[in-house]
Amino acid sequence: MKDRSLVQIALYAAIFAVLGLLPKFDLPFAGGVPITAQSMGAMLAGVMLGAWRGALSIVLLLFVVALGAPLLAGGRGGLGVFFTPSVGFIVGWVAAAFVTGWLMQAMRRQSVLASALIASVVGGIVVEYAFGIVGLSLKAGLSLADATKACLIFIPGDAIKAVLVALIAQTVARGMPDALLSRHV
Amino acid sequence: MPSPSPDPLIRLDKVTLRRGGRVVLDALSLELAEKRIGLIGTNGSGKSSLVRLFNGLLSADEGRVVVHGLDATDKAAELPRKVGFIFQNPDHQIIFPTVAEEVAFSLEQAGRPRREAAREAVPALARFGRAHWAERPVHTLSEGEKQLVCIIAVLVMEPAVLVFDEPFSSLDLPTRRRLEALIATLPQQVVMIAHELDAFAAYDRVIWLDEGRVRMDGPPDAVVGAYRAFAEAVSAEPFA
Amino acid sequence: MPSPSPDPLIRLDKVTLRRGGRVVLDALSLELAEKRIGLIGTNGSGKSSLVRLFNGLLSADEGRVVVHGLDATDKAAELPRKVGFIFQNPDHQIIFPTVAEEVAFSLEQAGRPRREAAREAVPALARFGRAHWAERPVHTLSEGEKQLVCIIAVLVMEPAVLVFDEPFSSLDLPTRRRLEALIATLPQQVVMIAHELDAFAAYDRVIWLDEGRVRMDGPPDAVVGAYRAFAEAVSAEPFA
Amino acid sequence: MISLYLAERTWLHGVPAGWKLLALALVSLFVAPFDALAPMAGLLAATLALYATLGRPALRQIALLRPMWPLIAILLAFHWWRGDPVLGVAVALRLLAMVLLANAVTMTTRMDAMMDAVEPLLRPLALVGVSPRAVALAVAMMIRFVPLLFALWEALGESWRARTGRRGGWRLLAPFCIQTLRLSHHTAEALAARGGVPGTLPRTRRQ
Ligand SMILES: Nc1ncnc2c1ncn2[C@@H]1O[C@H](COP(=O)(O)OP(=O)(O)OP(=O)(O)O)[C@@H](O)[C@H]1O
Ligand SMILES: Nc1ncnc2c1ncn2[C@@H]1O[C@H](COP(=O)(O)OP(=O)(O)OP(=O)(O)O)[C@@H](O)[C@H]1O
Ligand SMILES: O=C(O)CCCC[C@@H]1SC[C@@H]2NC(=O)N[C@@H]21
Ligand SMILES: [Mg+2]
Ligand SMILES: [Mg+2]
Repeated sequence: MKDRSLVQIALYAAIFAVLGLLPKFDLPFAGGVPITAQSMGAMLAGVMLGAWRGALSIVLLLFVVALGAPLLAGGRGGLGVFFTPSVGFIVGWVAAAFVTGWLMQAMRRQSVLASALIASVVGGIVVEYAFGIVGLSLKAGLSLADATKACLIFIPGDAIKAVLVALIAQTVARGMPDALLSRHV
Repeated sequence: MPSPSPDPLIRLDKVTLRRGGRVVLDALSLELAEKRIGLIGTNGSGKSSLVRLFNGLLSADEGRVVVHGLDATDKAAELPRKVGFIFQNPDHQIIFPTVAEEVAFSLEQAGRPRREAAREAVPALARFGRAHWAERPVHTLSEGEKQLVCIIAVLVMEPAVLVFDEPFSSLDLPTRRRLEALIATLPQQVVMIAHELDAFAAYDRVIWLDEGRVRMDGPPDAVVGAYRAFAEAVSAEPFA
Repeated sequence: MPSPSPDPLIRLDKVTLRRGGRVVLDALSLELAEKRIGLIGTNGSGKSSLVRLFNGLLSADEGRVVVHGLDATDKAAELPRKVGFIFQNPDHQIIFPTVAEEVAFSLEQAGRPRREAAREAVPALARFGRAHWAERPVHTLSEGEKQLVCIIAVLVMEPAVLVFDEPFSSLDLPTRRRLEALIATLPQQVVMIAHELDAFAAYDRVIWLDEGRVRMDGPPDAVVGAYRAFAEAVSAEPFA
Repeated sequence: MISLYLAERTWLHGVPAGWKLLALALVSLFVAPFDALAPMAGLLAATLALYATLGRPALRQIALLRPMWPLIAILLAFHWWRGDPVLGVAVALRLLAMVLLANAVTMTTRMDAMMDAVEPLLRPLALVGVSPRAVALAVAMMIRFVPLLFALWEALGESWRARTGRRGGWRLLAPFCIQTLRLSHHTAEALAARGGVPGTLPRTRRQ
């Protein structure tokens, strides 16, 4: 149902925005890229909505951010954020959500917990960091190796987020099975 | 059995409440000592806001609220143990995914250990002929079925005061009648909001609220009669 | 003025509907040609599910539904333009943050250009004496006030069929009376669900649904009378 | 924190949405590279002056920033620790000013006006079969969901408090997730019941 997709896309974009209202930290070694709960938003969108809708929900969020809405971590927004060292990560969220969702769909027959965890790690960490590292090295003038090292600081947090996403997906699958769109396409 | 309060009285002393810049309750003073109290009034007259003062969900901007000896400002955290509250919209009350969890939560709040509460949820539902709902996800119930779950979840707590905010609006006639009969037998103080005015026939007192003030207060037939007459007068003027 | 349908008939042909594994409507066949049709039945009997077939929110697992010439399977996307639907729970209907936007959206969906729709929202509210609500955020309205907004938002679309799913459950008496009077004058076909049985006195036909089947179908006094008798019988057996 | 729309009218309500959005985008672009104290203090002062012209209700909305104080504190502490407290202050000032500015737009612009402003930018999308009205609606809905998610969290908290007298905290997380999905389910139904995502069907015009 088209209406349902549209609303789900909007909902996950909104959830992503709300995650940005949780406190962040500016970390010097990562060139000013914050640790943020929002990296969880991309995993969540992919796990819950599947590849296309998950990616579109991030596109929607970024579009609104570009319009000036202060929806990134710490209440930042506007076109300005696309000129910071974060830009690789920010754009990477689209790909991260897509890959997460794609894997989730591919592992439809496995348990929700396991597939959500694997999909989140591959999409939300491996793919996301690949984009982020390139952005960071370009914008902060670091070598790719240094940028990669800088990103290690995010790993523990993002691992926890992936586990959380998997747990949430499992809860939802229990209380409201129809809601896991990634399993129904 | 619900524990009786030493001082079974709800007292409001010049209470003013503002919401979103509007005065919703206007220097309202009331002493509610009767066992069965009805609250009527047009939409937006402040009924739901008023009863939210009783269990601390709202607090007065001015004035004092005392519920069965507990001051609603200092003792807000203790009020819910005294005052059971059935929300007007079931969606605003239900917390848990399944019916049994919802009821078990209430039992736990009423003091049962967790395991016992979980075990007792099904018999509690059975008293209302709804044991088969235990494992159902709440959102797959019909609206009226959800409303009944909300009522059951509060009744099992056996609080000293029961506040019902239009509890029967979606219930079918047989269920409504059976609940009315059940409520009539309860030893607790009951404050009931309803637009369905027949509900108040056997009540001790009915209060008609109008724009945050008491417009009339007295025995049910007098107040309900006057309100009906007012309704007829207003509705003589057609919409559109 | 609502556009008249060439074939003003709702037809169900051996319709079976399952939800969550349960059979909710059971090989139901109905021809609804009357102007004013009431739908009654206990909670969970399938009333809301049935009317959701009319506007394509649910689709039959077996059998055929045709609404004013539109097959509900092939033409599901066109149904909402024919069938205005007032939800049982206002929170399930409201889409936009302010009252004016909610009404303007309806006008736009009914074919008005955006700007015109925005301009017309306030006069539309004024017809119900509620122009002052235009800029209010919907979530700051009382439950009954929200319910009225839902009704207004659908009435302004002037669809050929109006489906009301317990539209008056939270409305005050004067507002209910005025809406009943207004609805009585409308040229459209009306399907109304209600537990408040007085509403059907002037209706052409009332259908009593029971566990997804028609238990009785006929003129209001006969059906409502039988349902009341049933309710009294059931409620003789007390809860708890 | 994307504050709710302000019912009391101010002069900023009268400014076309497109201009407000454009102004916001320009300011955000313009201030991004500055880290000096003086311009940032000036920006915040100008923002507060803007709020003052909007009147008391708008000033009251500044309270919505309360959840940001811990963040600002951490930011200041961190920059202090790095030996550059002045930079910390400048960054904090910019953050506050930009959030307030964006809030000023949000609280004085109705969502349908917002949609109108955005739509021309989306017209090219029609070439690939995406209706600009659908996109505008998605934007509107997303922006609406943000405060609604908070309201939902609050409603759950109220329900919890009504039976416990205490705050629910993290225990409400799983119920919250399910509630959000129900919210979107109901919103989708509500949308479908009134004709669905606009622009996907030929509209029947009536007189
Ligand atoms: N989403 C759902 N999933 C599974 N079962 C459902 C769902 N919604 C409703 N049901 C079940 O379908 C049956 C009919 O529900 P429906 O909402 O149509 O009842 P109703 O007659 O409108 O009742 P009420 O008077 O309480 O509104 C009920 O047994 C209900 O539990
Ligand atoms: N959250 C809120 N913010 C601002 N105003 C509110 C809020 N909730 C209610 N109001 C307003 O307060 C007044 C009283 O509302 P309340 O819900 O107490 O009415 P009520 O008597 O219960 O009406 P109903 O019969 O419709 O349930 C109304 O004018 C309403 O618009
Ligand atoms: O708000 C921004 O400026 C974007 C921040 C991007 C942060 C990235 S996302 C993956 C990684 N994990 C984190 O917690 N932070 C980084
Ligand atoms: Mg109320
Ligand atoms: Mg129903």
